[in-house]
Amino acid sequence: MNPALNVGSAPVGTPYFFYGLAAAAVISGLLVITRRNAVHSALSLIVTLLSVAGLYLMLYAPFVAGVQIIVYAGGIMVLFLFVIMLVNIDRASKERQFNRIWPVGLLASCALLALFLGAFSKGRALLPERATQLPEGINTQQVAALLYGEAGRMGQYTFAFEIASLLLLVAILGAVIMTKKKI
Amino acid sequence: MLNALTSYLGSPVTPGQAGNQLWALIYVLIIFAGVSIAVMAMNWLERKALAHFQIRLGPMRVGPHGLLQPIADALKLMLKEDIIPSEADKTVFWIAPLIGLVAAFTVYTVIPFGPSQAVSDMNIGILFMLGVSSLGVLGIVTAGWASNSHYPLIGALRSSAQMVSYEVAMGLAVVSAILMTSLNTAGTGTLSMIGIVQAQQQQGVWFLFKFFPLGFVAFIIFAIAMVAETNRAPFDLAEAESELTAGFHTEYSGLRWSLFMLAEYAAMIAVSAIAVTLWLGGWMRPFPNLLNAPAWEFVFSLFPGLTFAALAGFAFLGTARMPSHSFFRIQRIGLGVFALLLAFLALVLFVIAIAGRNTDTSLAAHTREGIDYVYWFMLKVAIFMYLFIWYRATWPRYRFDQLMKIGWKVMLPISLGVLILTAIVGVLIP
Amino acid sequence: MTDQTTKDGALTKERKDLQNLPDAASYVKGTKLDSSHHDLAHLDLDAPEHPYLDSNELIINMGPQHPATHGVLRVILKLDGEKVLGTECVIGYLHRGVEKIAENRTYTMFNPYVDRMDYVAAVSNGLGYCQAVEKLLNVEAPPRANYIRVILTELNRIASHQLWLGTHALDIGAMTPLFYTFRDREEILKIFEKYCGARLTTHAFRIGGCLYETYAGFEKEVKNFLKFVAPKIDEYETLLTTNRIWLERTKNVGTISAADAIALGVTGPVLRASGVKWDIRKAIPYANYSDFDFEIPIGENGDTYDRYLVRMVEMRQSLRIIEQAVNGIPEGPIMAKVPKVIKPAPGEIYHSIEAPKGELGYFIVSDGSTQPYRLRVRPPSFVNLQALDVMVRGMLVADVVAVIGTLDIVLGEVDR
Amino acid sequence: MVPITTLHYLVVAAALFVLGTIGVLTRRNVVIVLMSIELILNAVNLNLVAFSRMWGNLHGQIFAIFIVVDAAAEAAVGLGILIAFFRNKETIKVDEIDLLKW
Repeated sequence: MNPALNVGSAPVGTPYFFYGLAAAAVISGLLVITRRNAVHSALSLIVTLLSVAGLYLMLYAPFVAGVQIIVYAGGIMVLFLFVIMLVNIDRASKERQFNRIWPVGLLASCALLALFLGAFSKGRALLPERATQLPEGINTQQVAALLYGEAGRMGQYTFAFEIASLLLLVAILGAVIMTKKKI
Repeated sequence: MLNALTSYLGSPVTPGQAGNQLWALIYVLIIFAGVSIAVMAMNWLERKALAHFQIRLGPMRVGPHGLLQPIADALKLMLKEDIIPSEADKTVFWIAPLIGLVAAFTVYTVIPFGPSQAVSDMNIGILFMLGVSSLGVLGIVTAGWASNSHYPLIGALRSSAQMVSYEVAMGLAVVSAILMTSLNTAGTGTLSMIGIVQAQQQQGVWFLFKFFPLGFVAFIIFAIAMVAETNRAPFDLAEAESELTAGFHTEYSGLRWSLFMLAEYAAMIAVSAIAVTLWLGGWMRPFPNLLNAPAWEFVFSLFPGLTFAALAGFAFLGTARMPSHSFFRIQRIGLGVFALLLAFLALVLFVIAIAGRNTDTSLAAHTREGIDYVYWFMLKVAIFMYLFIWYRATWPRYRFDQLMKIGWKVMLPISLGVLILTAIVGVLIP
Repeated sequence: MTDQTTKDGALTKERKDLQNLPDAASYVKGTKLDSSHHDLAHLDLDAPEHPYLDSNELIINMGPQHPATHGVLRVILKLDGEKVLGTECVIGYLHRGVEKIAENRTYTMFNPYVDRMDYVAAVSNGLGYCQAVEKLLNVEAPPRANYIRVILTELNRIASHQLWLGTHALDIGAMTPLFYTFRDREEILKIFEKYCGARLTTHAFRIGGCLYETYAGFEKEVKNFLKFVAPKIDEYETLLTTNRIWLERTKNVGTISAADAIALGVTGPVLRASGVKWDIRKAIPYANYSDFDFEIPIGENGDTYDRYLVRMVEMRQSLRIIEQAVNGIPEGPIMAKVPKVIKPAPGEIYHSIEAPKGELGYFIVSDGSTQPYRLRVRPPSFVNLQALDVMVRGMLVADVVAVIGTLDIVLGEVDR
Repeated sequence: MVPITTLHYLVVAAALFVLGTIGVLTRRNVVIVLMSIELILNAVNLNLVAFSRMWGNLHGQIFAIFIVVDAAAEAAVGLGILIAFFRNKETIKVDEIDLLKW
């Protein structure tokens, strides 16, 4: 047997990777909402985003993972850091961090969590046990086929895609107009 | 044992695809060591070449012709006191160089040095490369912020704005190259780095010359944007010493500072590798389809040996020209030994080229092929490295608003236009 | 007008000269400016920039330890992001009290001190001082001494401009010209060293003429230098003049109008680049400059690029002057009759020369003793530096660096 | 070891979602509130991609991509509002932003 050629072998150590990434995502998610300093929060959020990108890879969604890294971690988070540096936070980190109704918010969120967990435990049977192995190698091509269509036909989501581009255009214009000093 | 080695070397897929973790680990280590050595060599080369541009000699004291200077520098930086400013945010200050370094080195997992000479071939290879290399900006931004000082902060803001803006033009130029990969009978393109080079192989043309001048313009856009991405002259505003003293790493010293340098040079090599992969045919030797006779194959496989022989010749020349004063004796011996080492390497490469000239499946043939792939890839990357130095010696620095103007008002429209034209031409000329 | 042979008292004669000085404003190309342009009210230097609160305002200190401030200049920048809202120069980090020292030294003893003011153009400083004292004493240096003075001063002008070019280009980010200019400046310094034994602070001239006769082969070496350096200046220009980035970095950067420049008292290449054809070598000739045929380059826009061009042309014109001087150097004594103990009659004198950086003036008040009662230097760098704020308002940080470079200041002279 | 099923991903997503809501409901700093919204969006994305794997088609991934686009737009506009607000009021506290007009 050619040792270099065992193509198609099952991924190894999946549970470990899953638990590691999930723990990283949740713990740094916790740091995001508890840190006093906004830059620390942003860095924690980047760790969360990258962990979630890893989870996407484990779910056979490499293109979404790539988009997650390039748009979220590389683009949006740089924007966040940029803004945090622009708005002076020296003072902000010394003030009260939580608003007056924080017990209410916490309670509501905990109730939401309980709701989720309850729903999951109740509806566990509804979730099929199968875990489909999506073809990883042509993931991008399939996504493209859905978005843009293939063989001359329009894709299922081509119209939605165009709407999304319009949304981005509006967002660009809005951001530019809002941040301009004198219009 | 020999069979196993042959099967590894002759494997048609990368270790990542084969799921062979040991082999992948070995590749990772080789690439890590190779990049570190390349960065050191680049450091020496930059100082020497820049010095000769500027009628200086450059490093001459540490080792013959300063050959050991990078090692001395590295030692000095490791032994230097590591200062963390008292007002700095210590955690972030500590993490920042690591972010840049990790981002710069992670990129190398998908760089194809050959059809199977890569750690892994990802389906989203180029997307992964662009994404991860864009994470490098986080290191710069956090470093500038954590220093809690004005100049680093301005440097960080400058470089983050710069890198985010040039990523747009860069991405569009890359997309126009990726569009070219889909010009086959199946009509499906690929984002995989190896797939991109194989598409060039199938179409029989480097994408640089595809739809001339469209591919060329896209390449130029990328070549400019990659200089801006890596914060090198004439776009080195983030560390403009005459304006911001040293920009984002003003407060850094010692090992941490050297990590920034390591990340910068590693990122330079990485973006050059992207350019080579996308437009210059990656690992392919010149004219693989025109001069495809076995004799030509043999002639081109002699190039690695010839290169090292030429380097050895230069080193021997340097040895001969060194003043015959007792003061230079040790340097002379050192340079001579270095020349011998290069000559020995050349000899080994020649032997491999001759032993593996028949394209059978022997170990020598696989080794020869691998060496050829890596050689041509590295040669193309080295040309870009030299260009980086040349730019730095020749040009003044752009001002920040001019940089932004070029990024958004010149590069972006041109790359958009090239993308649209490429799509139209691709449809019209199947 | 500067004919010194009249036997009038120095004081009254100098007063008359000052009244008859040509007005720099009349040298502005085309229209003659009226005096209403002379005030700076329209510049509105103290007006608040923004009517509303701006949280992005940032105060940063550029210098005194900053690579681009050419020494120990400290510029306090008020920034909005990268835009400069205002500047304030803090000077004095190199103050040595040169003017006060003068009051406690005899005229001869003070001579070496002036070299330490503008240390990249020490010869010009010495020339100005020696001529001022000569004027006070009513003596004139013999023609041969004047020719030697002209040759050395013009060589020094080239050296000063070369140093300016190298550092200015380095500030803008071009590293290479620095090394080229320093290579060629070395040749000038070699000539200085051969002539008087010093390279930087030369102390080349004495009151009444020169101490040293030219060394054997001086003229040949100077001629060789002329042949050597002319292509080198072309080399600098090939690197920069049509370089796109250089053009973008310097055109319309740090613009100052002719009226503003005159109102601020700016002189030298900075003034000429704004279109004012004012050069003391032509306007009030001294040291036989009237013998030589040379042009005064002027700019059009008064921006950094024009200042660059003006200085490049000035280097070539200096070569022309040196060539004429070397070819026409007369024989004769090199020292006028000057008393051993210099004790000028009571009176005051102002004498100015065209130093590489602009008008370098010496105002000396004598109380009849061996030491000046008061000596005041009008340093071109100091006065030109006042224009910095006007030139960089509304520009970017990178432009501040470019403008500091183009003003060609030497902190030794600003602070004295 | 238990094989990783869709439910595992759902639980992680739920945890992230709840963390996001806690951040939105309790923090005063607008920037952190915006970041918490990103957390929520990520949790949703994770759900979508996990379901996409479960059903064996790519529609969930497409939705995830659309949500990323939406997040980018939201971040740009949200931070733009924040900058404009900070310039006028010099505060980034949610509970101080209580006037409709200033």
